[in-house]
Amino acid sequence: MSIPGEVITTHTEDSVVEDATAPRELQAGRSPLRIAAHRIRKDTVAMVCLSIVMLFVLIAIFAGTLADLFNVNLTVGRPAEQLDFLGDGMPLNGPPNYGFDPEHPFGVAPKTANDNLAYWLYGCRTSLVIASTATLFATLIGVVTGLVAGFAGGVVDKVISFVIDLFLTLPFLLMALIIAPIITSRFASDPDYPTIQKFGLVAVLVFFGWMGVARLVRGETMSLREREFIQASRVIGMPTGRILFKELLPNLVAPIVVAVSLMLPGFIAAEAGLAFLGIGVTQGASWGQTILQASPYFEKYPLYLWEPLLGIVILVVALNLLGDAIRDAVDPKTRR
Amino acid sequence: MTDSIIQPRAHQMSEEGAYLAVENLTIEFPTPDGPLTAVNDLSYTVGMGQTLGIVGESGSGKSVSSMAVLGLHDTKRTKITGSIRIGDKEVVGLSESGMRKLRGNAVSMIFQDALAALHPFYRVGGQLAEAYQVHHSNASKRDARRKAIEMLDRVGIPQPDRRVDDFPHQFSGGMRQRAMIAMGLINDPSLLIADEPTTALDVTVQAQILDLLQDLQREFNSAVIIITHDLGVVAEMADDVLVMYAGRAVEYGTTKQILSHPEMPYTWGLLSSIPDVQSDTSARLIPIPGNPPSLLNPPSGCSFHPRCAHVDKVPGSLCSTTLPRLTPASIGTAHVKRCHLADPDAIYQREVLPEIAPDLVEEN
Amino acid sequence: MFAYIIKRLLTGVVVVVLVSMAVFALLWYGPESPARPICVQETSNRCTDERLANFEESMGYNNPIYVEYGKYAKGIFVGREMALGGNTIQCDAPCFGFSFRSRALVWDELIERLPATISLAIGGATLYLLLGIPIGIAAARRRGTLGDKLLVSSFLVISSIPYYLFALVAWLYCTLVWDLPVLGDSGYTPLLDNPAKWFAGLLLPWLCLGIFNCTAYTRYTRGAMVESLSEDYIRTAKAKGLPARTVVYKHGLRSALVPVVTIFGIDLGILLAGTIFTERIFEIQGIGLWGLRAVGSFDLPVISATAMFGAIVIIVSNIIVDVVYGVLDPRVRVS
Amino acid sequence: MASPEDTARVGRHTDQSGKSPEAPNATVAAQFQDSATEDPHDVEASYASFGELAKQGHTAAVLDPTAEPVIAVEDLKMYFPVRSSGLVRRTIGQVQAVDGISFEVPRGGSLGLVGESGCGKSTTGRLITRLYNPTGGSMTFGGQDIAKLSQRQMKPLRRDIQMIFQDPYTSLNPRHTVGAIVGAPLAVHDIVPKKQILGRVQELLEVVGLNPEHYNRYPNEFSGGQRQRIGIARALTLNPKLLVADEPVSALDVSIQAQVINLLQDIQREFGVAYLFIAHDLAVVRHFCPEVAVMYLGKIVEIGDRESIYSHAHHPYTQALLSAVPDVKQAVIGGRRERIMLEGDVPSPINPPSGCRFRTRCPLAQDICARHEPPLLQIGPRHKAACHFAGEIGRHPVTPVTPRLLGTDDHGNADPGATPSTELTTQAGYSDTWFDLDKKTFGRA
Repeated sequence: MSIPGEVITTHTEDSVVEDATAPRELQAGRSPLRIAAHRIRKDTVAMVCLSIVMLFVLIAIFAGTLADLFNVNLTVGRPAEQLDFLGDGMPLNGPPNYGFDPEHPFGVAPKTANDNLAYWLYGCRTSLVIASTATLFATLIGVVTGLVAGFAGGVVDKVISFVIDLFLTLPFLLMALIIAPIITSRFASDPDYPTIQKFGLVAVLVFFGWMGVARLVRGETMSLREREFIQASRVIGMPTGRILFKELLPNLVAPIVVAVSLMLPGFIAAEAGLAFLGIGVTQGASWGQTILQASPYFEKYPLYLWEPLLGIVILVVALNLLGDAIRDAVDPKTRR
Repeated sequence: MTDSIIQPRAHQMSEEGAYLAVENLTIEFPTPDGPLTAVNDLSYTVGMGQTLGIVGESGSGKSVSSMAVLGLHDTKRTKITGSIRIGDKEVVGLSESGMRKLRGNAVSMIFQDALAALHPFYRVGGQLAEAYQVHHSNASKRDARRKAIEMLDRVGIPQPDRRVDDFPHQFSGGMRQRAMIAMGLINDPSLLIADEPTTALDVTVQAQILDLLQDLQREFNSAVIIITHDLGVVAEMADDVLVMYAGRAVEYGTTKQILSHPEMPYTWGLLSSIPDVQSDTSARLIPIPGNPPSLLNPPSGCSFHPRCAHVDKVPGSLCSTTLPRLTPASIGTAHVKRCHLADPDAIYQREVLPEIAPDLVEEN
Repeated sequence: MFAYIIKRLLTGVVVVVLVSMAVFALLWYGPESPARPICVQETSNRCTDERLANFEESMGYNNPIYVEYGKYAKGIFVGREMALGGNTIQCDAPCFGFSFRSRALVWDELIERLPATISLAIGGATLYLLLGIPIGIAAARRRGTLGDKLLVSSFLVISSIPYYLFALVAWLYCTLVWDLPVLGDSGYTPLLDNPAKWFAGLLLPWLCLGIFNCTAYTRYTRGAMVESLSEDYIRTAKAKGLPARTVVYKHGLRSALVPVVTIFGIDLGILLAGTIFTERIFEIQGIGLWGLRAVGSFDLPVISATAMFGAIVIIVSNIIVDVVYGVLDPRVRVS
Repeated sequence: MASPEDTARVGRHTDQSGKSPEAPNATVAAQFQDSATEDPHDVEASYASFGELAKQGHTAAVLDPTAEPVIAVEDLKMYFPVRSSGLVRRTIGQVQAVDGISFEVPRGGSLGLVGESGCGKSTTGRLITRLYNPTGGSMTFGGQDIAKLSQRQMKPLRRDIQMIFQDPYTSLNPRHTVGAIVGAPLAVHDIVPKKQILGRVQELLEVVGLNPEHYNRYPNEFSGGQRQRIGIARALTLNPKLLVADEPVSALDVSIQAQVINLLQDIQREFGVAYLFIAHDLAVVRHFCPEVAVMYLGKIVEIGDRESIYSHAHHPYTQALLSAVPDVKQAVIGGRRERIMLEGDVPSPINPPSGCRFRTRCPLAQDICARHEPPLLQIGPRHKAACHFAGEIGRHPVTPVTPRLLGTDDHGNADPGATPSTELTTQAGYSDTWFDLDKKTFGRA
């Protein structure tokens, strides 16, 4: 299920991709994180996934340039000229009824005649921008609340834990569905509506996505707080701030990296899912929106659906596998 | 291995009626970094009514070898050669079902951490009854329960008819270990293997458990193997001692021989690196330098040579090139050691003992 | 244990009240005027400012929010009378208002749609448990073999796919492309009306939920089994001379089930609270689809009712998980 | 292998590593791999022969009776609240982890604190390093009562009181280099300029027998014994006057234990550090500490110099404890000592027995033991015991020795004619006069 808040907490089972049983590594002067990075570099699956993710990131960054390169854009198509309204309403050139159309490499959409490639490229950008922004903020909020709750303990911890539980009780999809239109409906007439829609969506994802990290960081902090090295730094007379940021936080980097790497695909799936349900980014390019529009034409024009669908699936699967590989690599339990 | 010519028989008495005879046992695990020989050419015997103490550091192979006696290693992933005879039965290569008939019945085992070794979700009595029923298929549930209560009573658990329905976490540490022992003895085994039975316990509780084990052994007349890193436990419990280092037996003999005339520098190291609660205060604490070796890449020759302080007394580089054989010790008949030193007992009496137990020197 | 359950229930009530308040406030302050949707609906898109004001008046939107929330809360417990365009509707307890879209009472609609969602969730959950747990156990027992590795990595890939895409493609192929006889007619028919149709209509969604989630449950179960089989007490069980079956199923599985049951309880709550994707894709008239449609048309009473329903289901399932946990693990029960 | 922690740790990585599929094998393999990470060629002790090695080993530490106390602890108490698990979490009781203990640690000397798990010895260590705030009592260090100082006021004193922890695997931050760990105290207290920290760190590593070039390695590259040395180096960084060593060797292999004990003795000789040495191993404590305090359920039941405690114990608990320790060399001479078996388990510290806390398991207990807590009475020049029937093993008096001091009769009933003695104090040190057990009066022997 694509509930970001749950992504981390439900992964309780052990390393699934068995450690690539690398020969004993030379560990001279290398930090645990560097050892983890080394393991990832040795992990073929992880490296393939990383390359795929990097490719998508590049596509997202250079969406405009790439669109120019193929000479396609987001402007509304010319349905009257490009579509066969006398026949089945499918494009007159290119797929599904005709061969490859160099002017529109991914074909054009039925009904609107919009260029699929342009929408795909910008859809990729939308996905990654929304998901990464949401991940960034959700992580920040989660880390801060978790750290405070875990280290302070007592009443502060009780209050924060209650809030976390409260948020986890809310059915994510339903609440997102409720909140997203409320946030955006006020700005329906605003000229910048698509941008506002995106920000609204990010807000919703963050709103329901921070608890996982918060809970994880809280738990880790609580167990680390009892470790003797934290007590040792107290005995030294280290101030609390320094203990938090110099002693505790470095030990949280690994779980946070893992949480982030699993949150990102969750948000990408959630963004597209909401768009598919007709909420979220309905104006502008979004893979989920395209999927919603394409499913009725699937019988006659499967390519129209498969393009965004494969975009999401490949990106999300690659990110998930990468996240899993990262978890295996940094998990102190698999480390010698 | 040519060592097999010498069959160590520590105890004269047990030569005839050895209940457990381990011969040339070698255990190898495949690991990602290559095969790992955890136990190498190990031989020992234990007779009925006798107690053998196996001593060594972490990774010396002491637990691995005794787990092989019960066939607890995964047969697919472990290469076991040599012979283990229980009674008249050869255990190496025995089928799983044949092995199962022995386990918990003729041979049983007590583990170190009783809290982890007892199933947290089942009642203590149920776990005992299960152990009884599996080897007494015609016993009713009631019989098994009665037997469980009887055994709990036998190991000194107060109100056994009530505590039988407790879960392990409701027991104190000492009581859990007693319950473990009750489970081990419920089928009246001829051989009991106790793997670090008191390591996790406080010293007064340890004394209770050791006494209990001794009383029960006397009562059941079983053969006992006690695995420990604590020479004190061995000194109190065992008739024979087997000292292991890096998977090999390095010294084997009667407890008295080993503790009063040890002939292997590693045993000296063990003796000199622990203080005694009553010893002379001018005794020195002399550690064994360095760290236990890696079994993936064991030292050449004698595996103890990198940490041995007496290498200089052996001519040439014998220690680092040639594995010493298990040879009879200079003093005592039922005593073998694995060392190149020409006259180890003299060195011990002259050099080591004055440092670690000056009071004992004067007596000699 | 009893005191603990009471404590959890009380906290749960507080949470539900907070959720209902939050949703109420959101809808109250959210859109331009909360009365507009009903006005548009009732006047067939001829909602003038004057009519809107009328509706606001009769709906009580001119009163302070706490007064109206009080009325709303009172309605849930004792029922209330509600004004609708000059008529008065008697709304018995538990009264969650009436749907702006269908004018039916929210509670009645909820009860009507509940069986579909429950059928969907229970059927799907049964399937993925029946598939996932045995496969997980088998994989754990063959841990490290080629088959295990292949299974685990292919299941990892499947469970990485967003569920709704998995379901969508399954539906598209089974219904539109291949037009399979039984699988193709998804939709909900009440069980008592026609059991065969009920079954046929839910078969594909069940399979989708079952197959997709079984990949995750296989991984959970395998992980829990691997951990449990490496515990000391398994070695003890073997050393007692127990047969391998007893060791694996009585000693190993018992403790491995605890984490799996925990995850299952939480998942079932989420599943019941939000089968939106499944219901949307397979056109099943359950709670999720109802809520989705209500969001589309700003049907405020339905939206709050579904949100509260979701919250209650998740809270109750969490409490049940804790109780079951206590039953399974005696260490929790006693403390 | 020795400690449960160690085993647990080994167990943990096997759970998840998934490297070896069968449970027992996995544990075994992980164990070997664990020890294999240690560099076999990194033998710290440099020696040429056994004679030289032996010279590096130390004999038992010797008491300096003239040494002033570096810390004097009086009537120290630590109660942890116990909360109910009901709806409202009320405080329903207190764990009396430490309940009024007094002792001194001599400057440059060592006091051993022994007792079984849960007796409050570790809590005492944490009180002295002020990881906990004491419930009551005083701790006089350098003329200041550090029991009442705030954490801020405590900071300058932290240089002087440092701690060595039990578990070498959790006491070092895995994300910091050895240099950062050992240098942290210098950085926190701004003692030396940043540039000089490295030099000091290398110096310290050399002191504890590690290669100073290894300052930029991480803890995971060291073995348990080496890690413990790093922890010791960190504790030494600020030149402390008092080191609280909380079970510093119990997590280590036997042969490594001796290395660390010798190192601690070297340090004491070289830097004049005083130790509060907390351990459950009576033999190690005997070797390391010229003075020993025995704790039972939050109280000191007997305290004194080595000779008094180990050869002339007067408290039945101390006697039972000592008799339970297995003795290697006894076996050589022949046979085993007679054991004093203790019945039952240690009672809960939430609701300890009335009067003497040991009475529920004590073979000598009589009425008075339930009615009155025995005072910790000085019974020799450097020997105190808290028992109504204090006496050497097998020679305990038939009637209690304390009634006149407490103002009661032999059964602990109030005696109207008697007045409680004013000589009973909770003072930390020893006085020149003490209670003569035979004459039952105070005076010099």
